Amino acid sequence: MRRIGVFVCHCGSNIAATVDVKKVVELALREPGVVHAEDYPYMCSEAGQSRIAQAIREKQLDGLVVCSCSPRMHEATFRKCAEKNGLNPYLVEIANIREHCSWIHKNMEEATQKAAILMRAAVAKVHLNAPLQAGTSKVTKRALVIGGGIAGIQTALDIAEAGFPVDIVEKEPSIGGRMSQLDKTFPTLDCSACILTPKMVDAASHENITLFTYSEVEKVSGFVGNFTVDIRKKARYVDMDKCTGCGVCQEKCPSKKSLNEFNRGLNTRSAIYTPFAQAIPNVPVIDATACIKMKTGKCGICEKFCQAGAIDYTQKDAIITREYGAIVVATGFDTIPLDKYGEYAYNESKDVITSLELERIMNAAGPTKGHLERLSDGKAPKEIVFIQCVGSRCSDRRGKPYCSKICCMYTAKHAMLIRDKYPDTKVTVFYIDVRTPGKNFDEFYRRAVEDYGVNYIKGQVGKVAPQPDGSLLVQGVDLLENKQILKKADMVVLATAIEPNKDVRKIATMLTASIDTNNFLTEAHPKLRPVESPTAGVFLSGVCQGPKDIPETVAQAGAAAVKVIGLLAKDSLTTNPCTAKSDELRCNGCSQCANVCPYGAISYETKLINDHGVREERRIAVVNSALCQGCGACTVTCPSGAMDLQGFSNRQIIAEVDAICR
Amino acid sequence: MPVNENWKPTIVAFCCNWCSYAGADLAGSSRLSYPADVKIIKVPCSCRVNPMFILRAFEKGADGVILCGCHPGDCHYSTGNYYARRRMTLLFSMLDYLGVESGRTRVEWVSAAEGVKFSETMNSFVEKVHGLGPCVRLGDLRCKK
Amino acid sequence: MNSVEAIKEISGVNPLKCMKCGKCSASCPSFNEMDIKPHQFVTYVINDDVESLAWSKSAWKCLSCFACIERCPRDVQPGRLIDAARQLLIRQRGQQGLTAEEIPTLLDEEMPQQLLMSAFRKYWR
Amino acid sequence: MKYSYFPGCTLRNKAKDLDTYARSCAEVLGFGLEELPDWQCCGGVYPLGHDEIGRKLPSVRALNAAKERGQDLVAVCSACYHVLKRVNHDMQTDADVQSRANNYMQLPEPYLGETRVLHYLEVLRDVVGFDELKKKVVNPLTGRKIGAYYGCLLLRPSSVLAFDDPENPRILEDFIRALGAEPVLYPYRNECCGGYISLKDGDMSKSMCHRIAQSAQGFQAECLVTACPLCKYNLNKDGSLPVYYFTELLAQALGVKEGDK
Repeated sequence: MRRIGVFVCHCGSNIAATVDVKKVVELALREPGVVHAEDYPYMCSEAGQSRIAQAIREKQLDGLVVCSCSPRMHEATFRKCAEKNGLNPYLVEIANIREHCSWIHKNMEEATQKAAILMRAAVAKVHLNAPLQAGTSKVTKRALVIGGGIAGIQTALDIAEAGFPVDIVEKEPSIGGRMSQLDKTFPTLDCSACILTPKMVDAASHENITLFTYSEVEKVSGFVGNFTVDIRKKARYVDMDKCTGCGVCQEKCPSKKSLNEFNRGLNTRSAIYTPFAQAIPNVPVIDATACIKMKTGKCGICEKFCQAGAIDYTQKDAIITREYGAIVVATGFDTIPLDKYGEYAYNESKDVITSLELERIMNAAGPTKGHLERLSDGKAPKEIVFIQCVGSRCSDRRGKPYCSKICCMYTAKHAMLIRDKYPDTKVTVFYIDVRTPGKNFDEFYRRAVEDYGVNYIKGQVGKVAPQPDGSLLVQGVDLLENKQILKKADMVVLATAIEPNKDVRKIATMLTASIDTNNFLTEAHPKLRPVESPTAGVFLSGVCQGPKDIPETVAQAGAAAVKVIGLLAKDSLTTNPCTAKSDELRCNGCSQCANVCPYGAISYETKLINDHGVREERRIAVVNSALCQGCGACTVTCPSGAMDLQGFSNRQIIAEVDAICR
Repeated sequence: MPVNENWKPTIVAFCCNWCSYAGADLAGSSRLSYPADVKIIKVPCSCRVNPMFILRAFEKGADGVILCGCHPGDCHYSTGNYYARRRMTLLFSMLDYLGVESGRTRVEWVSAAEGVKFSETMNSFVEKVHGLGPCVRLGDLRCKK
Repeated sequence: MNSVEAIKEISGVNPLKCMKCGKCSASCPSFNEMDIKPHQFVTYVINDDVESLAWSKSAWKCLSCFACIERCPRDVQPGRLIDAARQLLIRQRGQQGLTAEEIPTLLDEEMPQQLLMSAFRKYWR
Repeated sequence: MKYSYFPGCTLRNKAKDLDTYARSCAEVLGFGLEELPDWQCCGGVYPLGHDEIGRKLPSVRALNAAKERGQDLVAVCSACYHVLKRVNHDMQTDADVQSRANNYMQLPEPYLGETRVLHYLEVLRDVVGFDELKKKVVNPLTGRKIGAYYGCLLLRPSSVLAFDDPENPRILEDFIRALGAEPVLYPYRNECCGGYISLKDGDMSKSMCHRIAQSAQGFQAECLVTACPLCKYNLNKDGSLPVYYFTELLAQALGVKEGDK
């Protein structure tokens, strides 16, 4: 029989005020095997731990029960204490008499009784605890970054600088992401491309960074330190090694009617294209759905003109399998579709646009070469209305319940830039609240009002009505004046809500990373572990975790990189010893356990078994303890009862059940 | 059978380590009370709960057994709670057939953030079991004199 | 039950969901006819100020066109609130939007039954 | 296909055209409208108050009668459709309304919103199909520019009515196109005509209707088409554009209008 010590913590008055700790000690001493029991105000303190150490030594304890706070709080503390004093850490059990008892019950008698039962269950369990040894698993010293926007680029650069190889997987033909589509950035108004392009070039030329553009993650298996990932390299139909990026193919391509995604569909592009001039890599792709050669077999003009001989219509998708120690998700965002917001006439009028479309219109490389024009008739707008919170802060079935965070600032930016460049154009902003927390942010917004005369109206817009003369009649409200307003405008810009990239759900499922109701990835702790996913080895960078602007994204990208570096710097990781184990004598090799194992940790081997003197070869299950995460699905599935989970064995749990129901 | 108001049921709650146990901790740190009749057993995942454990509990005198796990789709081990749900559906219908009323068994999804839900669930479950009175169907006669 | 509670009960609306964006008032076709505007209605209920609502003509000017309900981003349903206030005036205070004497003067040849029916339902107990 | 039919009070009097043509066109298009015996007026407006059970009962009776006949319930008037559909939604989703209405009705089997409520236009769109309708047109209304006027009651609240996109509806436009005419899109086709306010404040509804008609005229509409007698009455008071019931145009196109007169 084990020699067990029971230690009851007062936690100041947190426990002792509701639980009669002396009584629990008294009852503990009546339990079989308990040779020592005591109480102390703070068991977790230095002094408390030394009392445990002393008891282990003096009473030769080989099992500990600590009645204290939740094991999520101090289990590790007491296990370390045991280990330091020569006891296997897995011979410690915690009875949670604070969160599950003293904090929720008021009646002292009831609480004491419950605490005693919880203690009893822990004692019963510890009798059956086996000393377990944590194993180790190796760490593959390479990281994967999914998404090549500013978040992904920054994370990759920081990891690469620390000396670890990083791969970036980007589904578009070029890295750059949303930031490459922006014209200027707030609050300094520097040109987005001017600050982003050097970073893109750095990423492409860094010896530790490998780019997989026009590629998508197809499959992920493994676990922290040991991920195996299949990457689908979509057929580009252009040989990346041969192409010189001269651009002749795009000029000559006769199929020029595809919507230009980079310009948000505001103009068209050729079937063979690079999304934008500074694209990295500067190698075009052929859009097979628009290419005449691919559709009809006739044409082949690009191939004829390509002096490098880079065009290859026969290219196929390729799957590349790589191993990684850590994965960073940086999948970014898109604007929400506006189909459900018919009152703004977005689908009815070409002159009602989203803010991201305005970015393209204002950009020198955009559809209007940077001239502010109405897309319907090319005229310069004289009166522009901005509408804030389109789809943001909508708890109805149409929009998103959260604040998109960036809209107040980019609208102030747009308003200011327009007033600066076109002083005779009037700008009105309908807003609910102006939210500008951030360094130099409110000052920026006030400049738009005070120096540039942007007219901010507190109130929403009910309807945008296109008029026969091509103008737009905006019906809104001024809440401060308590007046309904009818305003004739030439252009209406909608501050459209942002949402996580639509692929994120698929990626999160592959990574078993959790995702919230708005499809943002969940952090391991909202305050203390904001750049880690609850799934070990998966990290979050940028808007995939929640709306944020460029400086915040870059800061988070750096933080995620630090976490990755911290992981990759280790040679091996300690594994959870509470893994499944198969009893050779009972296993009949039926494979049912392997079917339910989410980690592929169970394999089969043929082994010579000595079953009570009968020697025969049998097919039996073997658990790879490095892969097993200890969920226990196999233990219940096993029809012969051969599979059991160390640390949570059938006998241990039944002992707990018995102790509680006694 | 009229139920004695002072009678206290014995209730076993199996909670998965990642969501529901943390949810119970949150209920505790938020001081959301529920009856002391509930005793929690920590398991790594709801799929670790063998139907045998639940039969054993009823055999040894439990009046109600509740299994709490992560919400569907949120399982730390991705699919464990689906296995648990399937197994429990089968087990509970068998128990019902044996005379252990369906009100004495329950599966509930409680996330780590749902302290309120945890306490509400326990309150309503205890109330339900209390209304049903002591469970004697599976009592192990060998254990009682 | 006090009047504010009655309004919440009849309408089934939780005015606290309102974030004061004003979209209801921006959408309301009767805005200019109302002394207390739709978005203010919500605030008056939150502030327990039923007395002011009782003296307002707004309750009789709402057309039940449901534009505010359709477009409200917080699903507050201001139109239901206004209708509940109207019912409260009719039920508890005996106010009416129409008197029997005025009816003959309002009729005309073309008038559809639907108009009379709807108006009676809205203005009378 | 046979439907239970709820004509409504106005279709018996001032809006006979709306009713007569609906019936005769149904015959041509191959579906039957069987008027419910003993239907009662829907009340014209949906009782918004949560506790107004009594005012919902006429609709529940009609809905239950259709259920007992095993038929979907069709209305032509926008207001009847609106009230029936919303009361039906309450009977499906609101336990309080369900139990109180059923307690009062004492039906052999409780009514729980089983009946499907359809607008005549929905039958044209989803059962007959606008392509089929087009084939049956004998007098296409070629060259006519018609503005569809939806008003409020067909569209809002869309969460319950689910009739069409509440801000950019298309069903009447598709209908107009099927008859061979050209639909005119204008922004105020879902704005309120003033409804019952016209009884006491004619000027208010007149100005609202004027804005609607002006907008349609601005986009070159020659006339307006509606499904609601009250909308038609109010728009007629403004008088800028002629207003027709959609069934009237349908009868014209199908060639049944002359025969009936």
